[in-house]
Amino acid sequence: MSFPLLTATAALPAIGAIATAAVPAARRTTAKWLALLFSLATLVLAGIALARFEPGGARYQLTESHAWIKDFGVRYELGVDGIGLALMALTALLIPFVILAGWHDADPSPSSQLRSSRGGPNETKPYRWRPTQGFFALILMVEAMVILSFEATDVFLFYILFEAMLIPMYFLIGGFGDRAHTGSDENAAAQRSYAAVKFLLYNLVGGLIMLAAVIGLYVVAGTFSLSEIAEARASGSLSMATSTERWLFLGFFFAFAVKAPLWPLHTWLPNAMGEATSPVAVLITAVVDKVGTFAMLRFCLQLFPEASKWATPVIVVLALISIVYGALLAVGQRDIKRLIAYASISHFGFIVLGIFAMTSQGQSGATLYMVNHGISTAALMLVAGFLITRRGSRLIADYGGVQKVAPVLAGTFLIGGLATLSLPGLAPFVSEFLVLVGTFSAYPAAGIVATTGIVLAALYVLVLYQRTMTGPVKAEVQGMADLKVRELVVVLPLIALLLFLGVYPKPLTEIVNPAVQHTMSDVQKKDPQPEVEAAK
Amino acid sequence: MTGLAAAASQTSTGEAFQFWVLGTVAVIGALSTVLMKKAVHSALSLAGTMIVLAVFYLANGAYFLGVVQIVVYTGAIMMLFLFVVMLVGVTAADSLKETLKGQRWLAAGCGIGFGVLLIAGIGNASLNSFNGLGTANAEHGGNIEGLASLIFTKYVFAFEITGALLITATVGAMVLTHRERTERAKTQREMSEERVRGKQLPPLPAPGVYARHNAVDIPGLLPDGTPSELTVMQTLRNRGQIRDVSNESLDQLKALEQRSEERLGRDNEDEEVAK
Amino acid sequence: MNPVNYLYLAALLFTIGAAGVLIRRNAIVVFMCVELMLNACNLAFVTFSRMHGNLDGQIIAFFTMVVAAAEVVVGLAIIVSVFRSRHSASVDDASLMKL
Amino acid sequence: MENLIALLVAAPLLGAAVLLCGGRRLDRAGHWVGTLLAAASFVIGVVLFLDMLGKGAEDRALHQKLFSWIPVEGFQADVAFQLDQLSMTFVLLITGVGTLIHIYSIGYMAHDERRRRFFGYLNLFLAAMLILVIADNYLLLYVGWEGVGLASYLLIGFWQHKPSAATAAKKAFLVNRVGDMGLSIAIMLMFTTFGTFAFGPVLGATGQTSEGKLTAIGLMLLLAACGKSAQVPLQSWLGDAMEGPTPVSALIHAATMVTAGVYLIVRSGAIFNAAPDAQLAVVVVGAVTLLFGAIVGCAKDDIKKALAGSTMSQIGYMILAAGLGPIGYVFAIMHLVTHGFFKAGLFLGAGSVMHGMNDEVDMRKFGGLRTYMPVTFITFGLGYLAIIGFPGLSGFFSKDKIIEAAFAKGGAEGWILGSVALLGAAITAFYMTRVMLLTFFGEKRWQPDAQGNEPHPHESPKSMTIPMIILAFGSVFAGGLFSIGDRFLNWLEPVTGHSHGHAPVSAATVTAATMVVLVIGVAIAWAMYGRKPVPVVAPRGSLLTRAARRDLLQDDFNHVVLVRGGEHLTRSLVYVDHTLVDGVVNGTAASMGGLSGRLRKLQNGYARSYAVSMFGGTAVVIAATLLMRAV
Repeated sequence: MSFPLLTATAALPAIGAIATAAVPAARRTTAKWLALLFSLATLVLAGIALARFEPGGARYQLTESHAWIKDFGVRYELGVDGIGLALMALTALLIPFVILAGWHDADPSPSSQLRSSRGGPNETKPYRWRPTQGFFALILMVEAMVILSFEATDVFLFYILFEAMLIPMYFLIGGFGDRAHTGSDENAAAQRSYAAVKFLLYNLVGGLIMLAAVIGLYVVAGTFSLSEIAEARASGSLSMATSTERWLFLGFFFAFAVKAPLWPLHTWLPNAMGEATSPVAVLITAVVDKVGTFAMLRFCLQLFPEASKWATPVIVVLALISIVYGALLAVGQRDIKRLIAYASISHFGFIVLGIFAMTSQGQSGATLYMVNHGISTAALMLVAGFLITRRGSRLIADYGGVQKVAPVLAGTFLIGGLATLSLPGLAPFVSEFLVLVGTFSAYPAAGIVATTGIVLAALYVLVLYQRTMTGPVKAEVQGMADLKVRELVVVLPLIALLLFLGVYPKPLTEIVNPAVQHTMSDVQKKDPQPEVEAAK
Repeated sequence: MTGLAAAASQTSTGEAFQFWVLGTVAVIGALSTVLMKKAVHSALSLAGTMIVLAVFYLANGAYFLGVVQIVVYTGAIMMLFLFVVMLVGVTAADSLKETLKGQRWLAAGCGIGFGVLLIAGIGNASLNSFNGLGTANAEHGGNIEGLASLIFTKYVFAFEITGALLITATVGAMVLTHRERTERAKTQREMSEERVRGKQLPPLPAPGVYARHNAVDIPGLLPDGTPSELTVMQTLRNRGQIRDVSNESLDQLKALEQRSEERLGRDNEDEEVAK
Repeated sequence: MNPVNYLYLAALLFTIGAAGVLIRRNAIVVFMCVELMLNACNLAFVTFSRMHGNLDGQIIAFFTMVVAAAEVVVGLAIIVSVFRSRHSASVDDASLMKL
Repeated sequence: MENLIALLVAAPLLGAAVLLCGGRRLDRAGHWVGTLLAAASFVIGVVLFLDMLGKGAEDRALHQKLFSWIPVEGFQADVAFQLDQLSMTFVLLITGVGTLIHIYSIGYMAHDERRRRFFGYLNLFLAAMLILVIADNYLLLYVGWEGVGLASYLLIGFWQHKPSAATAAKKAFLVNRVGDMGLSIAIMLMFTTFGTFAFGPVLGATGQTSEGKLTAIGLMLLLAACGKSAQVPLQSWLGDAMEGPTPVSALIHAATMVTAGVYLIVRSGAIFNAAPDAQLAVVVVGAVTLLFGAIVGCAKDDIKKALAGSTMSQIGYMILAAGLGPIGYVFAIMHLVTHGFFKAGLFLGAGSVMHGMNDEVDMRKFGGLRTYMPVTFITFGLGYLAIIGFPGLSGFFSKDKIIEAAFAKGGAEGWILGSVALLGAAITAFYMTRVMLLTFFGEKRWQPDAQGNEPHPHESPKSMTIPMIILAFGSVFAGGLFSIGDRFLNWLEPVTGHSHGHAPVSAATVTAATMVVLVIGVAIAWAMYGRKPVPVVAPRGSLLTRAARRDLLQDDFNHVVLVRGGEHLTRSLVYVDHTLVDGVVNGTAASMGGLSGRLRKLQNGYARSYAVSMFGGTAVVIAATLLMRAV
């Protein structure tokens, strides 16, 4: 029995969460440092996992398996293929930046202190409530669950995590709003809780349907173990009726499509991202939502290959709609964070497109896309958050000429934006182009439609940059401070990573490719061959 | 044998007569229990019904139960009821007017449906073989012995438990009704003091010393000339509709009379007349 | 006459009692109706024991009486204390079970 | 030798990195760093060039593979460079002109506190442009392609505080993106067709696939070229791009970047040769743009915009030539190079004039400047002579060859194209003469500006004049140097191939015709602007003039159709998203709430109503049991 690396990677942040929550109320800074420390330690463990992983080796590596609920054959099974590993590493990588970026977001603001001193036990002890500890504990909790869900190879285990991670997210969205809101505190609080409840309900409905499908799967397959089911399907010992398989597939896919989010199930995302603080928004779009797309790749395709192929046309169309629709709505937004949210919807469209194009370029592209989109959105969103906290407004119209006052901020913002519009040389370009090529080789028309996305992306990014950063300096923007050291520490590594993965994505592709090949063999798909075998 | 069964399945005409007469009484009693306005009347009619039931027990060969019925129910329980009724107030006649919307119709509907169902059930149960209690009673030589032997052998546990239940019930009743005295009883002196202290014993001064239009809202004056709010009725006091009779307002009043007289030029005329 | 009529009578009394429970608001009267229902049951039991020719039915009736007595004692005590706290014995005063 | 190729790119890239990340402490030395690294890249280019001259014509191409970029199953994208004669030509042009313009900018941007950044961007541009021309596969070319787009975005919008500049930059990037879409689709088509997109395999295997595929690829490439080279219908950005500093206009929007489209088409010659329809499209685009740009150039009073129009039309010439196939490739490139010289020279001259005139750009406010800034006048004049194709100067050789090639295309097509090219030459002569006369001849027409400070024109500093002089030399002698003994032809032929079409008319006739139209054009211009004084405020002008001032209404079309339409579309979509898509969700939630409210009423808390339901329940149960027994 070797050292349970994967369990440790997931358990460490959980422990960290408990430890952070236990910090006495007055020692907020301690809590912050503790949380940062734990997230960094998790990052180290994830790095070790990366190092231990042999790209050429077995499909699932570093596996662990223990009996859990014997009566239902539920097992605590962990294991990572390249895709899961990459996303796990991404999560572990992003969380420290999220924590660092949210360093002051959960400090009790004077208004909230007032609220605390009103009524109840708080009068006697003004610091009974401790938002800061809670904030960072919740972030770590989310990290733990997300990482574990990337590692789970037992359907039931995955389902539980898939649902459980909603709860800390709910509190993060509803409990810690963006200070920079327009209108009164009460109004903002109402909107925030609306967003949080919407997020929760949407995902719970998805999860409910998925639960039905999970049970159905158990009834059909008699086990929850992904590997067993996959083997059984491959060997033909387990054959589902076509209709059953399709229903089960739809059950799973619906949940993932809500999480991903895919048009028309997307409307919770802009609210959630708009109302939450920008680090939490990054958590939503860059980490939690990835579970949805990841699960499509791992569960939908692997468990229901036939149904996946059956549903592909519809899903491709939905993805295309998401791409164009999200981009167009992003152009129409007046709120910076909502704009980024809609841009994310467009990007998720690309990811889903790549997954269901069912070509190895498309799927590798989709996987890279998940990672790169995580990094690029994090960069853009966090810088936007810094900008917003400075000015105290989320409306694009309230900015102008920032570039003259805070050049570094503007520069990083521009790079984030360029990454979002997937400029060559930055990481997202690689993935986006792979997705496009993969799609085009399978469905040329879809590929061309998706290509319009790159023009629209340029449109919304540049419009955003022009309205906020360029032009004459607005009075409110005067004397806006440039990025501080903490913020630079957050942004620069992300940008460096974007550049590196844009120029030399090979380390990532090496890990991902074998997994993609396995998936391709699961769905029994071959890449369409070029009509001319050019002399190579 | 069949004849015997047939005989057992029929009753003597006497019992039949008794049944029809007393049965009507029982039903009437039950109905009046439900419909009487006053709790006392309900209690009494219920007692009547119970007595009838006791007779029926006897008729059915349950002699012991019949007696117990009379002693326990009609004797003890109904008395208890009456006690409580007295406590609550005999005269308290609660209206039969229904407050819950549709409750009465629902109740009636359910009741009738239920009754019909029961009767139908009994009807199609086709119970015709009545082998009487003769053998059962004769077994131990009598109904009471029979019951006793059963209670103390077969049902002894249930019996013990019932005993426990009774004890618990008694204690519970005591606990519920018992009221703890928190402070020591007041002495007579304290009571009298309470009665006297802080209140004004002599009658209140009457309002309306300086009547203008209606005197009710003008406080009467105490011997030292200060107005006393007490003389004005509570409502006016709360509404704050008291007119002040402070000296300056009195002076204004005087001035007013003065001016009016001057205008009329009455008094000097009188003087002239006097001259 | 067929002794089944006793059962019919019991059913009738039971139904009347139940209706009373539903209709009356005065807690004491409600209790009386409950007693009425119990008695109806007893009658049925007694008749049954006569029907089957063994005493178990009467035993049950006996126990029923005892339990009924206990119940009445406690119940009336409750009514009294309730009446003390709020000066009414109506079961509708303040719908307590509502949030 | 191969290893030097990477250095070509590395030098300016390093410069960009250092200058952009260096921070304020580099402000004083920044421009020198930038210039030196550009020069270094030029030197490397020269070294490689000499080395290449040393070899035989066939084995001159150099390859260097740095690393495998995106290795995915069935998809190989490498970072690999290929330096053949064609690329070499561009490398020299880019680094050479680029270096000169760096030097020029030292003077021109002297008073700008963000000069360091400016040089950083210029270096970034050089790096991207070099990647574009020395890439050995289309994907890497795409990287350079977008890279130059980014650089031009940053440089056009360099004075970001001017909203006009920011808007122009955004517009340029967006229009270019439309073109890039074409390029990426072309690459995807190549991938699906050939399974690769490296130059060698793709261009080698054109024979093995259907013409339809090739036509599609060709059209997509043409779309890309239109975007980057400001050809109709994607030309609208070039005029606005003049918002950028003049050196930028000279380097990016005259000499190098805008010619990338020509490079792309010539590079993909094999594809176009196999797809005549695509070629026809290229030719048409070229011809239309040629006239379009020329007409626009005639009407503009803004000196830079007039030059921009001329750039458009000159590139139209190149595209036209490139569309002619093997007949024209070489001449397209040759004209590209000469044009790089004289147009850069002209722009630098314009910049120098503006420098002396408080950044005044309206030619009607110039006049009679030849006495005030002689060097500018002479260099500008030489550039002018070169562009109108004055015999002996470089423009003469290159443009003449293109017109010949157009005729040589043969058939009606040939006649039409040839005459269009001739007409273009005439118009060129006209508008360039106009610019010349308005700027340097006639009496002085400038008056105090809003602040009331009279501009007192003066010659620009050495750092600005020297590049102009060098470029003037280029524009005088380059043409002759190239075409005497067909040096350029022999140099490029191994790459592009060449074929002499069957010219219906002799070269001499064409030359004569060119001369004639040239004289006519100049004469008309002289008649209109030379003889009688020029009004300071532009006269209303004919309908065509007014249309031409507004870029032949093409911009307005874009504005009305695309911008307005887009705005409406997005606004309505936002509404739809909020009311329809979200409305469904919220509606469901609301109905649930209402329903539960109804149900809540049943729980009225009255013991008796609960009792009723219990009683009813029992009744129902009994009924059920009875029924069961009955059944």
